[in-house]
Amino acid sequence: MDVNLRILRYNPEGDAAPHWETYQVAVDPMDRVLDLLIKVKAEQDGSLSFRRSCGHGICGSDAMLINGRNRLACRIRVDQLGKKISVAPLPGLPVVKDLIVEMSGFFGKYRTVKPYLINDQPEPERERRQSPGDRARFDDTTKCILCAACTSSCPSFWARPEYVGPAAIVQAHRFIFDSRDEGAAERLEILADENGVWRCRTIFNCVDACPRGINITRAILEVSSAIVGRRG
Amino acid sequence: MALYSRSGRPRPQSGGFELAAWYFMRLSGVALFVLALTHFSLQHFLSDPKDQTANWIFTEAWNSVFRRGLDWLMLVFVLLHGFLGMRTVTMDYLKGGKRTLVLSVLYLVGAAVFAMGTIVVFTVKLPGA
Amino acid sequence: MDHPFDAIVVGAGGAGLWAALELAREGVNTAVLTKLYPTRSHTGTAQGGVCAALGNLEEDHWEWHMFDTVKGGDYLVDQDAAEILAREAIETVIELEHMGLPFNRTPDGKIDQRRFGGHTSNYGEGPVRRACFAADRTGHMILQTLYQQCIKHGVKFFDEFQVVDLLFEGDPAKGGRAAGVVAHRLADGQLHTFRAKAVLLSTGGFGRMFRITSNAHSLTGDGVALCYRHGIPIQDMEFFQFHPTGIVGIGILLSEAARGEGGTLLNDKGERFMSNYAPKLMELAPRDMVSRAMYQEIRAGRGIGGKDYLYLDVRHLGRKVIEEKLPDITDFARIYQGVEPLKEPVPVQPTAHYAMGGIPTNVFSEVVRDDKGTVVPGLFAAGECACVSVHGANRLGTNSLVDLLVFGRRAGRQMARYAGKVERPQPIADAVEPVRAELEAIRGREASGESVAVIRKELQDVMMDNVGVYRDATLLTAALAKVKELEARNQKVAIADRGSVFNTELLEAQELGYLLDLAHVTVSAALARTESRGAHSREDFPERDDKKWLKHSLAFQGKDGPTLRYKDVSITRFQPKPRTY
Amino acid sequence: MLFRYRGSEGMVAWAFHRISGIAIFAFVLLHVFDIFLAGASPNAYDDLLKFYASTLGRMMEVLIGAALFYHALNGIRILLMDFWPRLTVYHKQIWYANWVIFIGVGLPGAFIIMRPALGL
Ligand SMILES: Cc1cc2nc3c(=O)[nH]c(=O)nc-3n(C[C@H](O)[C@H](O)[C@H](O)COP(=O)(O)OP(=O)(O)OC[C@H]3O[C@@H](n4cnc5c(N)ncnc54)[C@H](O)[C@@H]3O)c2cc1C
Ligand code: HEM
Ligand code: SF4
Ligand code: F3S
Ligand code: FES
Repeated sequence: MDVNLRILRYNPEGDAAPHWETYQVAVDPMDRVLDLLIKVKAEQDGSLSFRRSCGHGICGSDAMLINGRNRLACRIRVDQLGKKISVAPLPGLPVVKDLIVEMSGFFGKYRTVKPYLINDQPEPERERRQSPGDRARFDDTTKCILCAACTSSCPSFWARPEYVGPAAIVQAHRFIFDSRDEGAAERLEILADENGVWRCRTIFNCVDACPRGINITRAILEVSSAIVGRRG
Repeated sequence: MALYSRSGRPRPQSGGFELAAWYFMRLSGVALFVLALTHFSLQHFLSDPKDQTANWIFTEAWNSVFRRGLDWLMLVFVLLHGFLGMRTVTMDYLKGGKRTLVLSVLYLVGAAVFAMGTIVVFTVKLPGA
Repeated sequence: MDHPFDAIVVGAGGAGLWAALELAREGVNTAVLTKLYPTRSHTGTAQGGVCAALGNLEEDHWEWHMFDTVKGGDYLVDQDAAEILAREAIETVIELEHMGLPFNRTPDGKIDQRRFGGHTSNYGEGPVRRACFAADRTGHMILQTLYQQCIKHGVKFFDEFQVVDLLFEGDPAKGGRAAGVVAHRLADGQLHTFRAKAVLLSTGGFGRMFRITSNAHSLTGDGVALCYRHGIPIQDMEFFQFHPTGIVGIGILLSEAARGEGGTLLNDKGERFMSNYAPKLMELAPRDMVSRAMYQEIRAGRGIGGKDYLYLDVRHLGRKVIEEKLPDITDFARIYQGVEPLKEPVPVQPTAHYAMGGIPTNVFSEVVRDDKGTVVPGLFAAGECACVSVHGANRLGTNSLVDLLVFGRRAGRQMARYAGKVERPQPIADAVEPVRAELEAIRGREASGESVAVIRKELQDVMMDNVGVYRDATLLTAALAKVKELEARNQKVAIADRGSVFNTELLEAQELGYLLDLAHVTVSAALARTESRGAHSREDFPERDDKKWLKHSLAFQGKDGPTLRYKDVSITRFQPKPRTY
Repeated sequence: MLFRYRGSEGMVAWAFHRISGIAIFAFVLLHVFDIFLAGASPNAYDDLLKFYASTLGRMMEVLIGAALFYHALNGIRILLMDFWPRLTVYHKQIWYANWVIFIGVGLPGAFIIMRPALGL
């Protein structure tokens, strides 16, 4: 089967602006978009640049805009997309080259929510106890692989890039609702800021985009509920 | 002393203006759901625009303090809700000078409309008075 | 650009991050360099678990764990190192929990544990629950947790800096000490030198020399190959583990956790064929055995539909176990194979998974350069790229994560000690010149040469077909010739990208060179070892030969290929015995 | 980006909510103004009223009513999720339920408003 693959190319050392290029690629319907990109790089244009590592949806390198939605290239198959496939870099983040975007802002925001366990109590000899129920409380948000698909799919983030974004809130949620953590108040204070949870307009693009199937909006609303002081 | 939310997590002392705005949008939303929809139904389903002359308004619709109070309350909510909403929209799509300009205009218009609405509600005499 | 530091960590997988954390806690001025963002490291893909004899669910002792490790490694394991591994596994896992790792929990709130291949109670009696886990994303949680702690402790990261050369004061093969590294910054193609007293290599494995592998595209053995090129030997390269349950054709791993939770392997006739190979442990026998059993079934024509794969069946585990304990694996089967594991058995075949060999180190993670354990001052290695050797001829499932934690931590501590004792090396004149010339040669070459992709593909094919689960002299000799041919062709490899910003093609060309070096060593060492041990199975020499071969191989770079030497195995508690399960 | 991204229900719901909010806002300004007119200049107001009662005027009222009704229903959807985050799982279902209510109540409503114009 042949597909018509359009890629939004940009070479900072030559192009004034990004432009679409079209490639014909012979593929198997079970191939993933990442396979197509690798194929184009191998057979048609070696200068095509994109990030990739694990190849099976767990490292978070290759989130990009595929047929109008943020997807991991290594997790979406040709048969899910059809014969016309378009690939562009993640929206809302500065493009460096071809499908590669600048991620430092994204990781910078991640760092602002104190994404680490805060607990100053003396450590016990053995593990801290945590009931399976308490553990389940934040299970969903531990899955995040920091791929940025969510944040860069959020219209509220496009409108105001200052918004910390769903990914950072997901990471904060993972600690705020961990019974072993004592830093919830600090984190909630940070997220109560004008660029925090209030920027979420429950658009759900993030949930649709998340390759890990995290219910991000729920996590965000649980955090805002915790700030408002109602329930979680 | 840390405050605890019902979720059992310590919560911050305050969320500032954004929290208040967020909360108010929701509370006024509930209020408006009742007020605005009732208002619209009264105007369109229980009566018809063709009969709603100025005179009708004063003699029928607004001939009780209760109805006037209700409409004034709606005015307050609608304006605050609408302006907070428009503030969000403006801040989403406009930056810098333009943002300041549009917001200033919004606030001025808001104040003017509030004044106009309040004047009518309170200055028009009740027929019975 | 020259960056002076006291310690440098190359690679931000589990091993590198823990070392960096130790260094940060000791206040050593440290830089972590990684060619990916740290959270993209392949440690994040580890699914099943990390073993420690916590005994949370049933009786367990570190001695048992040590025994299993030694036996699993077919007695090629250095037992002093295995003892450290099994003992310190317990404290490192507890420490991870204290750092916030969200382990699954038992009803009374302790860390939950599951069964895993080759881990037994009472020296081989039956399977034991030893693998601590966080659903089937244990590695992900380890990577995240360590990265979080590094952020907390202010570790300095240089993300997307690919190390392309090592710097030494003097010749490391003759007593010279490590002085730093040269790194290529992907964002702009600039070469930077990082100077430091102590350098840790934790660059992970090199499964990308095989066609079907569970390894990331980025696992190209950079650190190992760079050591080799600087005259440091590499150890036990003939031992490469094939994991039994890879997704057919692409090699993505379906963790042993699936079998740990009770999944079974079936042949075309629907038989649990493992009963013929490992009656006691069945599917939970060590990986080398299961992979061989699968090959034998396939050869005997009992592959599914006579083809080259078998079935992994988890249907009987029920929805709850599958969804709570194996969610990712089920997801992989759905996405990459279009198979619904709740209803159908999943087609699997062995996949190239783990390099037992690597940079030889002592138990303090210091790199050693000969059979007498002479240390290269200031150079450290930990994680999959290192060979301590705790895995011997075959690694047990979950023991790699333990290896990262235990020896990553030891590396950090030892580096801090060492850095406190010595002066920082002086800048080396023209330090970047050799690699600059090398990279410029590739970039400047006429585009008429062969592409990276073609040579890499041929390498992966020959390694998979000739140097896989079963080997013999004919296959290996042919492979050796092929690798040499590819090395020659690689001298003329050409790339299309002339730019400097994210020239990933240039770096792929560089990485191909590393793979070729390591493949060459692997084939040579495999050809030389005329016995079968652990993952190294010679059909022309099917028996283990302790008299001749109970020793580690060390490959030194020579003029045309590696020269091999050997060193003794450290045996403390457990004398070699036949290996049955 | 807003137009290139293929969002699903949630994004459409939001876009409509925002557009309807702005539309109602504009109408409210007008409406307060006309009521003010009723107090200040009853005759001018009665002229304006003729327009409101015309067919075109009624059609606009239907539109504004639809906007208000959509906005109100979706506003409740947002509120529900805000206060019971687990309802986010059903955000699409709630949205579709909204449409059922919207059509079920809105069509008869529109009919009532338009009836005089249709001569019924
Ligand atoms: C699919 C899969 C499942 C597994 N499951 C388990 C399991 O359940 N239990 C278990 O114990 N083990 C498991 N393993 C094995 C284990 O995960 C790995 O051996 C281990 O994670 C390797 O860790 P590491 O720290 O050595 O390297 P990695 O995590 O691979 O990290 C390598 C780092 O080095 C960097 N790097 C590489 N080259 C360069 C360079 N030139 N310059 C700069 N940086 C560089 C990379 O960017 C990366 O940060 C699994 C492996 C795979 C592939
Ligand atoms: C009838 C009942 C109403 C309800 C239940 C309601 C509810 C809401 C809610 C909950 C929001 C916040 C949305 C968010 O944060 O994403 C909102 C936004 C908004 N509302 Fe209302 N509202 C109602 C009526 C009105 C009216 C009468 C107006 C006009 C003045 C209006 C104008 C707006 C505007 C402009 C916004 C901002 C839109 C945005 O941010 O996208 N609303 N409404
Ligand atoms: S929440 Fe999901 S989409 Fe967002 S960064 Fe994490 S994994 Fe990616
Ligand atoms: S897309 Fe954006 S608005 Fe909220 S629900 Fe997701 S963060
Ligand atoms: S390559 Fe790792 S997520 Fe796609």
